[in-house]
Amino acid sequence: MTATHASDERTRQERLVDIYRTVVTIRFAELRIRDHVETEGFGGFWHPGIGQEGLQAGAIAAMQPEDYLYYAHRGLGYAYAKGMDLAALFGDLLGRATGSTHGKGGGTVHFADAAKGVLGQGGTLGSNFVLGAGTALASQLLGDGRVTVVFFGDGASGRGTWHEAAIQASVWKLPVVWICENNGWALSARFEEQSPTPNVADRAPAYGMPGVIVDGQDAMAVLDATTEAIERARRGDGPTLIEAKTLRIRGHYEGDRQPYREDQVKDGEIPNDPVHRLGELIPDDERRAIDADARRRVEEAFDAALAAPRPDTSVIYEDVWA
Amino acid sequence: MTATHASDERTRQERLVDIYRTVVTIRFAELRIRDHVETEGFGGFWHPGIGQEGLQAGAIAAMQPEDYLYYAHRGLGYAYAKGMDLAALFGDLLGRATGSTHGKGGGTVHFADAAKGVLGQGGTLGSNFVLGAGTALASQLLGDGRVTVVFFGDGASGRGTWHEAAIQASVWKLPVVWICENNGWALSARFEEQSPTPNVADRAPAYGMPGVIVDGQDAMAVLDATTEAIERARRGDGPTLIEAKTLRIRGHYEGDRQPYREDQVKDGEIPNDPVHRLGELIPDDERRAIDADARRRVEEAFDAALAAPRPDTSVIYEDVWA
Amino acid sequence: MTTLQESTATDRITGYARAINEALAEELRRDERVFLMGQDIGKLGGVFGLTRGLLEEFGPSRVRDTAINETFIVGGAAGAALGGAIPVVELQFADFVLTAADEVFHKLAKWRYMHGGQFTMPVVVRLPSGVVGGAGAEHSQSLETLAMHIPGLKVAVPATPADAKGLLKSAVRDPNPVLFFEHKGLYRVKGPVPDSPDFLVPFGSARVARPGSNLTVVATGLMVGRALDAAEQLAPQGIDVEVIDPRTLVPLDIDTIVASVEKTHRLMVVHEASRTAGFGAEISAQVQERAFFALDAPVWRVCGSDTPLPQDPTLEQAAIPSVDEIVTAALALAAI
Amino acid sequence: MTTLQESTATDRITGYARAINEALAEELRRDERVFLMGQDIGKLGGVFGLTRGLLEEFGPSRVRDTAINETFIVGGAAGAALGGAIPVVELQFADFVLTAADEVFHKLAKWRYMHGGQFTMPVVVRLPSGVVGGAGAEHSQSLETLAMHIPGLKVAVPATPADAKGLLKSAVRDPNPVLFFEHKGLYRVKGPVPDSPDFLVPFGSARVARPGSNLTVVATGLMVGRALDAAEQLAPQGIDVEVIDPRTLVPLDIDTIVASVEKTHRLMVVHEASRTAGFGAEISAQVQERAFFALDAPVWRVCGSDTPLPQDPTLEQAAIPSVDEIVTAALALAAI
Ligand SMILES: Cc1ncc(C[n+]2csc(CCOP(=O)(O)OP(=O)(O)O)c2C)c(N)n1
Ligand SMILES: Cc1ncc(C[n+]2csc(CCOP(=O)(O)OP(=O)(O)O)c2C)c(N)n1
Ligand SMILES: [Mg+2]
Ligand SMILES: [Mg+2]
Repeated sequence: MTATHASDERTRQERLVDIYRTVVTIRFAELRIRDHVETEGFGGFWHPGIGQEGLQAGAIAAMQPEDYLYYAHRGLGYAYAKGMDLAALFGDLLGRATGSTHGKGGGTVHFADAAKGVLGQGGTLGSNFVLGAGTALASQLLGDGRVTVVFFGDGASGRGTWHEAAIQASVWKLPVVWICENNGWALSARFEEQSPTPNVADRAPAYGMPGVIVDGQDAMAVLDATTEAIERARRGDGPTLIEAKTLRIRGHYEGDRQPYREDQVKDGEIPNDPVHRLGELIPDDERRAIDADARRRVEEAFDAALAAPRPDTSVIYEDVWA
Repeated sequence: MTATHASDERTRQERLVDIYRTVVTIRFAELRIRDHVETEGFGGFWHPGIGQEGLQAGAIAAMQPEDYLYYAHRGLGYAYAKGMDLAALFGDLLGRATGSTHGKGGGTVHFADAAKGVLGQGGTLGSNFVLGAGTALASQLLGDGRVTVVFFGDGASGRGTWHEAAIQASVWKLPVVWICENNGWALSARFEEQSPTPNVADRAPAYGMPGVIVDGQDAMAVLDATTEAIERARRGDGPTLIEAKTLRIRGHYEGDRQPYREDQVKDGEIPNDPVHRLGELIPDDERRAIDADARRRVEEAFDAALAAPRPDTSVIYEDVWA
Repeated sequence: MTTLQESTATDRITGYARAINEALAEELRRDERVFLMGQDIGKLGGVFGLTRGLLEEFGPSRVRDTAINETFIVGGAAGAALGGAIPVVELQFADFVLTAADEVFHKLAKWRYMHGGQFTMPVVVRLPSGVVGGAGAEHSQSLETLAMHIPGLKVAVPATPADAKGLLKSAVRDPNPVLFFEHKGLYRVKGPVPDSPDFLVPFGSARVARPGSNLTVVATGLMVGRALDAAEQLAPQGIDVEVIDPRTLVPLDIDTIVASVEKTHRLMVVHEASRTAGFGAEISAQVQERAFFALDAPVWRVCGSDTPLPQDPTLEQAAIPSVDEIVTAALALAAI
Repeated sequence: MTTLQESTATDRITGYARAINEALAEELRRDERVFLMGQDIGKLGGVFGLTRGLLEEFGPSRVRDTAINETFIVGGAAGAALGGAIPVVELQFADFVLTAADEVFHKLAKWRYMHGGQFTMPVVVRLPSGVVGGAGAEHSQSLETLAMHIPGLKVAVPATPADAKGLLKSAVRDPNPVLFFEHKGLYRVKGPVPDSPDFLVPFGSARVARPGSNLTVVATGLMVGRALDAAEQLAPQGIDVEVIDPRTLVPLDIDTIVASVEKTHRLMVVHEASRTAGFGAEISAQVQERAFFALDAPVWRVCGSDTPLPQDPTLEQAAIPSVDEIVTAALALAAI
């Protein structure tokens, strides 16, 4: 049982409850943001991660605090799960001076927290592949024992940077774990129509690395697969490619009416909802308490972000140079 | 027997003799150029293809005259085999106005002949992958029935352009054939030290395409493998990756002393020489006649190139714009 | 040589995006060899809707959705051109030329030259450019100057619906590679477009957007409108601004600019791209080379900040020239 | 501010390539976090021999041969810097920045900015640049201006062994990304190099290579030597040329250039890069902005041709400025 290798002593149920707390918090955050975007609107784009929170939280629960994270653009779940402050994340989204990027590089995709190992994301898909391998190389060189986890979508898997990073990471046995959120879509492109293989994981053998397919709606299964991959990486046995099968519930960005999509998910529905999958395994009263607490923290953080000041335009000229 | 599918009626032996004629001509050309570089020197770089002539000629013998070729930098065998004029090729090498590039884009790597379907080569390794797929796309769109053949080395196989081109070519079933000349070295890098898999062909399944390994010193085996791949492509069944195992006999470029290489090939030696492998199958007198004729044609062409004028510097300003 | 497009055919009020869509449809109809590829250009009709309806009319083989593979989109276009097709490809954001820079600046720009002029490279790369509101540092840049520095690429920067349509049609018919920088902030702008399938705008011909007598302002893309607004504010203050839109940077119609400066004796270049080593520097350098003694004051530049672009929509606007900045600079320059 | 490096320590005659090799060795010794990666830099010691002996001294984990994967070499360096290492990477030819342009111009240049200044990006990318004799259109370019236009990258263009060593050591210690353009045609050139491991040349400080009184010539890389040769030919004809080598383009020491022009009243910029939108345009634009009334004649540029570079070694030389061209242009400019 891989989960027992997990580096802490807590029981499986305790871990499940922790992950549920994270997942449901992300869910409330997702809903709060959608509500805001629909009613108030905001500058920039929001790529909802709703329905994919389980795999995001499950995978990141397998990481140590000092491990490094490069996330993808499907919401803010990754960054929150890695320990970032909710109000700061909302601040980025809302362009507030209190955001982790001081409202500058913000929007939905560039929050960062050096202390928490949240290293950010490139705006060009696939740049995380080479950066992630490089960060893992630094850990190998410096012997700091850290592992780098890189999230990406099924669409991003087509970038050439994948090929260049995967070959070198495999040959050098770099401590990196690649996690593909295969939600079946890359904007308007169906995965099946743009991939020569039925799974992204089918490409792993070309790089001499394990390719693992896991149900992305089952947070605990993702935890186990990621735990094993991280241990392998930390042992010095090199990278693993994990493909978490999931589904894009909403449009590519909030507001995308998906004219290209026949099988649209009915509003409010979340097939195979990771929140329920975990919730079922928690006693009702305990779960209700967690939900209430999560909702409260989300509301407080969002209100705090809304109340925070906008940055002064002078920030434009800051942080170009160190 | 695949060779019988080959689009002409000539007997297997007749084809073998034709290929031998090509291979031995390239060999004499290689030797003549080396001699020139060693005695006279010349501007630019020469990447000898000696020892790899068999696979180059064998593969190209499977092409129709109207098929398209993107070659690699290992000598001029590819371009000669596709029907280019030897004197023009030497002219490019020697920077003569009579070279196919008028001595301008010349040196050893950018000869071209639109009429013969020799489309050239990029100076950056791996650019041929995306261009080749694009030319095959044009054939698919225009329905011209042509197939594009792309040569590349084991080192070039690491470029991200491979990944981007291979996925799209496979998904769209483009009529392109990829031929990897795996000579074990990428400049000073041993293939085994830079590849996670023992063979380049092991990466083919990741792209849902056949991966074929063939003895690159056996020209007829390469002919057969390429014939089958080209037929598959022409049928509309998509790309094939062929890996021809060969050996880099000389340094990366003429003059490279290969300090990095323990197992250097003794000067003059060509293990498993493709010229002899074919020559053995041809009656001595016939073979001697072919050799003498080839040597004569090479000498005449080289002398013609040497005698040809250098370009006027005004050519610098020509052909920037159509 | 200056074209006044008003002088052609009968006009129709059309949006900049619609004009591009029409140009694509007309060229696809005109020549079988023309085809489109890019991400989400088919079923979706493009992230900015520029290719809507084209899949329906021309079918999936001529309007192709690619995977996320910019090196293939551009490099594949180069190869398709060598194979006799005429590719018109879209990168979702102009910034993505940097994910295919070897294909753009080496293959498209140099293949013909390197191979002795044996091939032509009739490729158009459509590049949604400039700030659009919160797209961030890697989705908002104006990178046209990079293409101006690398020989072998033609560069179009249309500012009006008519120019967008006329230049794009010229681009498709050009045997040379063209980088076509569409400004995302102009997609919704409407203007008169000559109603004829033969309407073309030639490359290398600047447009005098506003005649004037004491100050020449050269601007492109989104900045043309801001320069015109600034000119209206400056007129009552006795500064009669001539606004020139080069429309293409390669080739550049420097003659029209120099002729104007010989009349006004003062020049200001306005661009959204970051200031340092932007195309404003080239225009400044060429004008003082050609008309040094006609200049009564230095050539000034009003440009985007020398910083990456902040993602916040308000900050992003503060990072590019505003009408006020142009007015303030013009007043100061006129006073020299 | 101008540094006269002659004023530091005791000198030793060293080659440009050797000076770079020493700088790398010294910085690898100084700081454990520094490491090198690139193609063939280990066993072979680099295609131009710049890293010879370093594998032997520092071992395979700090001197790493990569596969042919420029996006990894540069993007991996960016990631390694974010992970606390100090990567000094080599691309075999400067032209190959275009095969990793998203990594160079987006990741290295913008990551810190986009992520709220939480990270530093101490990466040096070594770029063998310029013509070297038959390397062709995609192995010979001078692309430094591209890096000058994209905010967030420092740019060094050393012309002497001392500057190569001193600037490279400064680059390795800089928390910002540095594109280090080494000129391939200078690798064999020898010159005095201060013999001290603490010898650094600061960025943003131009070098007056030759003082003069009637004409300022700004040149970089290979062109510095040609400008100095031209100056010697011009002296007897009564034209006393001041030759200035900016040494870094970002930051650019424009003050030293402007001060010189205020003395000489004439400026010519010489660069190997293609003329249009090259850094000569930026220097021309800035100088006439800052010293318009000090100029007695237009700023001229003597530059590489606006063509791809031909592969033939003779033609290639004809495509970049020669000493004769510089002399001829200087005489004409002085006569205005
Ligand atoms: C290099 C590059 N090409 C295109 C884009 C535009 N783009 C942003 S997200 C996206 C779809 C990504 O699909 P996927 O990787 O599956 O992630 P998902 O949105 O499904 O989570 C595209 C095409 C980009 N940002 N970068
Ligand atoms: C993108 C790119 N990176 C590096 C180089 C420099 N280079 C030219 S040939 C070569 C080795 C190629 O090895 P391989 O592909 O195996 O071909 P071979 O020389 O063995 O025939 C290298 C590194 C290049 N031309 N392009
Ligand atoms: Mg997806
Ligand atoms: Mg090889």
